[in-house]
Amino acid sequence: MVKVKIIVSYKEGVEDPEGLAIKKSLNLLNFNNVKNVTVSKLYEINIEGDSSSVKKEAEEMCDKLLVNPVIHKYKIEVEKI
Amino acid sequence: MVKVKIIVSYKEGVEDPEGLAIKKSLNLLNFNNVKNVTVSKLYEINIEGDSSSVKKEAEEMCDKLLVNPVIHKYKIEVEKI
Amino acid sequence: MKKDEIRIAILRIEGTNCEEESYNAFKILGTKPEYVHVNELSRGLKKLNDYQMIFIPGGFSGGDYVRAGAIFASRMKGTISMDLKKFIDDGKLVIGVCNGFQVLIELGFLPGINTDWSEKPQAALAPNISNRFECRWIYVKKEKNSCEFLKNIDDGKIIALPIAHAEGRFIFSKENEKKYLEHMIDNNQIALRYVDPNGNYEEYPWNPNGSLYNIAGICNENGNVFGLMPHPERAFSRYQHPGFYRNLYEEPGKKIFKGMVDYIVKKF
Amino acid sequence: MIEKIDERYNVYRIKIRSMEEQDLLRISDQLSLALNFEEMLRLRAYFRNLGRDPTDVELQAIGQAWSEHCCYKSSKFVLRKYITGIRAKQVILTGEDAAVVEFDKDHAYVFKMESHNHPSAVEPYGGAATGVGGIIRDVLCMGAKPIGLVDSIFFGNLNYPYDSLPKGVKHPNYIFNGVVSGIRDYGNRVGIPNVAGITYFDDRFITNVLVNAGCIGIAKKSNIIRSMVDRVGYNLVLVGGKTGRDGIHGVTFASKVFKTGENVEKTAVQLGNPIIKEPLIHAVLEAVDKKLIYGMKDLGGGGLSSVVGEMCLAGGVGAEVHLEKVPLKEKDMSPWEIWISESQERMMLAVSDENLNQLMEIFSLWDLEATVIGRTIKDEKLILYFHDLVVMDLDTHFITSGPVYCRPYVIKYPAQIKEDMIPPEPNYNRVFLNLLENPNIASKAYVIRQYDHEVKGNTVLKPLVGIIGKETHGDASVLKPLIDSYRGIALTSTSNPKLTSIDPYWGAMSIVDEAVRNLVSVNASPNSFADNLNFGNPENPKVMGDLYEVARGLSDAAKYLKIPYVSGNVSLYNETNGESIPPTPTLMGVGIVKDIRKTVSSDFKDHNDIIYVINETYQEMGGSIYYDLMNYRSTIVPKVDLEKLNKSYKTLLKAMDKRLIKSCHDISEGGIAISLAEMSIGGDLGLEVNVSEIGNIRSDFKLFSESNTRWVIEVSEKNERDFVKMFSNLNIYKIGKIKDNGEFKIYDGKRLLINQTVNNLRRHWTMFPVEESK
Ligand SMILES: Nc1ncnc2c1ncn2[C@@H]1O[C@H](COP(=O)(O)OP(=O)(O)O)[C@@H](O)[C@H]1O
Ligand SMILES: [Mg+2]
Repeated sequence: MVKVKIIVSYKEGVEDPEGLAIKKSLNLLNFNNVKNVTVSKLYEINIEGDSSSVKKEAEEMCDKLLVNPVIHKYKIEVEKI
Repeated sequence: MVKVKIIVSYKEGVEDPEGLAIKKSLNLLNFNNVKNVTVSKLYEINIEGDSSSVKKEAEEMCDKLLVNPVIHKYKIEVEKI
Repeated sequence: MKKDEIRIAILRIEGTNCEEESYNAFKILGTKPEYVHVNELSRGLKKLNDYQMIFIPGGFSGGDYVRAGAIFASRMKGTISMDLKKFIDDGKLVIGVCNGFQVLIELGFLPGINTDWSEKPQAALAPNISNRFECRWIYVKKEKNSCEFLKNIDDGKIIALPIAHAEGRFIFSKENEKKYLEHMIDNNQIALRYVDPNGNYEEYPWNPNGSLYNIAGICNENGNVFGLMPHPERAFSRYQHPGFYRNLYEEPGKKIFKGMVDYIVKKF
Repeated sequence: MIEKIDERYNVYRIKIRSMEEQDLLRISDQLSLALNFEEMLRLRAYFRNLGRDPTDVELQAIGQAWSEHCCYKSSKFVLRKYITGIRAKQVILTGEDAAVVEFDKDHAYVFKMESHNHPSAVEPYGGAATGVGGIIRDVLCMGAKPIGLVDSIFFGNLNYPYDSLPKGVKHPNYIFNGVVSGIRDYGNRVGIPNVAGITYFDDRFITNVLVNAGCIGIAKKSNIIRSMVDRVGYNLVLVGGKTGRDGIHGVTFASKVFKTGENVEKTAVQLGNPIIKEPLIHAVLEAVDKKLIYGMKDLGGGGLSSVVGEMCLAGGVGAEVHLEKVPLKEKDMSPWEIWISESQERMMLAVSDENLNQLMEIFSLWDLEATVIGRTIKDEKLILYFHDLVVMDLDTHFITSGPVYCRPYVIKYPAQIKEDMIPPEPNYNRVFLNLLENPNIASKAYVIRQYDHEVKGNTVLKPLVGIIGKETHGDASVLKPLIDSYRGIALTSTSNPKLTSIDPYWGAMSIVDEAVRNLVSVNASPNSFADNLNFGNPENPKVMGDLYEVARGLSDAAKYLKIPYVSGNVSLYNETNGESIPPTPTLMGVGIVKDIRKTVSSDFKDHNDIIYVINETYQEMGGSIYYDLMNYRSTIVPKVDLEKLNKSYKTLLKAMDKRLIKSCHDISEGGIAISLAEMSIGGDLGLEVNVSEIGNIRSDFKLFSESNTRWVIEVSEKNERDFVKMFSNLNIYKIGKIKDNGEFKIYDGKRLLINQTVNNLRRHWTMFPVEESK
């Protein structure tokens, strides 16, 4: 069994309304030195099998489901469990 | 300036419909060896100032805005930038 | 082709939830709409080829988890997208409303810049700038465009339609933005743009999601694939329009639906 | 005391027969049964008589069935006395999961409202979402198509200082956003329009948020399905989600008071899964249409235990259930956990052998699980197996024969009449603008727009009405449920904790009055109500006294008007550290619109039309937002004259039927001034009004009094004579005219009390909680 961690975030320059909203809320809560917030999604996927082909498979998952390359970038990490 | 990374995920035993829906979709896309999917949020927060009190501040942010301890667990990392 | 011979497939999977009103709209216009579950297509129980038009209704397909429309699109990628490509190449109509628009973008059938089917999405419908789901009536202006079936509405006409979505901000990647936008303008692919009541291209809330160039609805280069965020099926009868109790007799959605049907009657 | 029955399985025998009295309570605690001493004694006697000890499965089943939540042991008495007895000919069926009331010759509407307070206090997002999910199932399981949602939600003030929060309590801001997102995400995803509700702020809800969710559906009368099975040899088919450890002890949890800092059982919390529910609705309705389902009930509080027990009891049969067949989320669950789990998104169907295959095919198309887990039997017993082991064998009558208490109560007579006098001001511009910004008056667009209120395309009158981009509050929303008929359903929800806490009796009458007003405002005839009674700890006689008085008020009003309470729910123990919520009854009101083409909205329509106020305005400032804002007190709350209410609403409906009324808005929180403002905002039209005639009281009271049974209406000059004639037996007051100059002026005689522009009013009214308009 391996665990694949995929972090999907917005590309530089793509506006992230959730991040902006959270920044605003934090500032209103008197966290005045918060300058910037971004929000990403972290998918943790448990996959049966060995880790050799997993990275490629994860890329395919991003391609087919998890990512829209117009707005997203992603990072994959593989971990044996 | 420091960057605080906060990962908020569901506690063990809290069933997350999003994870379930993604697992189903991946299985239907023929990723048959996907056994489990969880989805967490990763907040990256840039804070002005030094890193000494930042961890405590981040905890307070979780407490006030980002986390409900009944269902969530979280992890904080601080990074100088 | 006679109206009552026109078969329209209203696609659905778990979470599509505007199929009933869309079905009713086509029914009232005298065609033969039919609910078609994606499972029925992938299990071979029904065939796309039997229909003249595919209508992908609004809703929250697959819960809209991951991204709006992503799960529905991925389900189609796995099974029927080749059939869909052929369907489009045959010149038949494919319409996506709201969630359906998101699906067509994710599938790469829209905007279809320099291609009929792009393997990767060329655009995105990103979260609304307000960071909220918004349900409200807005105005769109019909632009000069190549959708034959929008001819019932004059160019430059302003119509009111309702929107209800959390992810409707039409955008391109920064590096392609200028090029693609110009291409779409040159090819008359921009069908509807958000405006204020006077026809000005205004910001929020008139542009309810922050779309690039106030884009509300687009078609492919051939004009037979059409996607829009507003819901014409919720503006079909006079009594759905918020102006009815102010004695306005407007049925903007009906014009859009009727245009599709008239077009099929003429063409096939 | 406890011993394993069988090596292989996690099933225990509890030796209750030989237990000392002090051990009885300990075992109730240890197993989280939430049964009290007398109840445990009764159990011991029962099993002594039976000559054997119970299993843990049996005790858990009884604990669920006897909980406050399931058997209404504290409130049954009050409900029977006041609420459930009101008869009316339109009622088809009550006492099941949701009420069935006649809509037209062939159709019925089906509805209910239910509280989901305790779960929402612990986990606002999931608690509110599952509240919506649960109420949808209640309507669906009657065989009805859900067509509308209502949510009434109560919070502490959003500007409450963080430092004053009790330890472990989340800020109202967090709870508010969580609750609204939960309702939004669930409702929008299942695709049922959310068309009405209440958003209310008061610091007495800081530790105990209230979430009351309502749902209405439409069904052919011939498709109505009972929540029971009375035939032997029918399959019990469990459909929808899998069963997990989530939600275990939810009902006993809802029957306890909170202590802050207490570790909440995480298992009581769920997020809900709308993407199982959405296809479940399609599949169930298809099966209903094909007449494949004989009996149906949703799984809510108490899980399988409640659902199988209640379905059988109602039909006079028993059941055999095989717990190992239940599809599980976690493999190692014990039989008792399976039996009482409250996992969401499940329904129980009773299906004949003959129809079983066809039913299974429908569910398979939608990728939904459907499993036969048992069969009905002749003996009125519930027999549970876990593989080959019998883990429960009990009489259905005993399980469901929970105790009924007649708890002690004291009625708090409103302290002697006491009224502070606010010093008058030269004009009321400042007060007026402050009122417009008051969270209980200000625009709720921030909430309403996050809910899809138009999905399905049947929302004829939306919760926000008026010129596109300038919308104002409507009084009730109108749905057109049938494609080939202009008959409509109007929905509203009302509550007023400020009034009910000063005077529970008159406060309760007032919320009935408001429900009637709201429905009539849109040209709907009030047809039936659901009531939700949210109170503190019933073991406190004062709380019980409030409950009695509220019930009596609700009852007196409805009896006179002949509008029945057909469904509802009671939520008690809304108390933390001894701090109780104010008595908070909420109503969901349903009205019938004879012809939706004659629906009336609240936004002003035309320049120069005439503005009338219907009925008198009194000095009844107790519980008013004006007094609250100024921090003054009065115990004189608005009264209701039922005869006048009855007469006025019927006359108004007649006038609307003749199309004499161009717009109508009831007068409630904030008084006439606020009603006029809302009408101006939505029509983007000004006015010039003089309130000198409307009552013999101070100017500020004329503006801001919340006296009952009043409406503001717009008539054209052309129709004025007919209108006045029609209202000859009531007091009506011509107060002024609509103006298209954008100015908003209210005089009292020669005094100019308010001098504003419509744009400025809109700006203040939409400030909360974020700036909505441009
Ligand atoms: N939580 C909510 N969900 C849906 N609709 C809401 C909610 N809160 C308020 N509304 C709607 O906002 C409008 C104004 O509410 P309110 O001020 O309570 O009405 P009223 O003027 O009758 O007192 C109504 O149409 C009501 O249904
Ligand atoms: Mg009202």
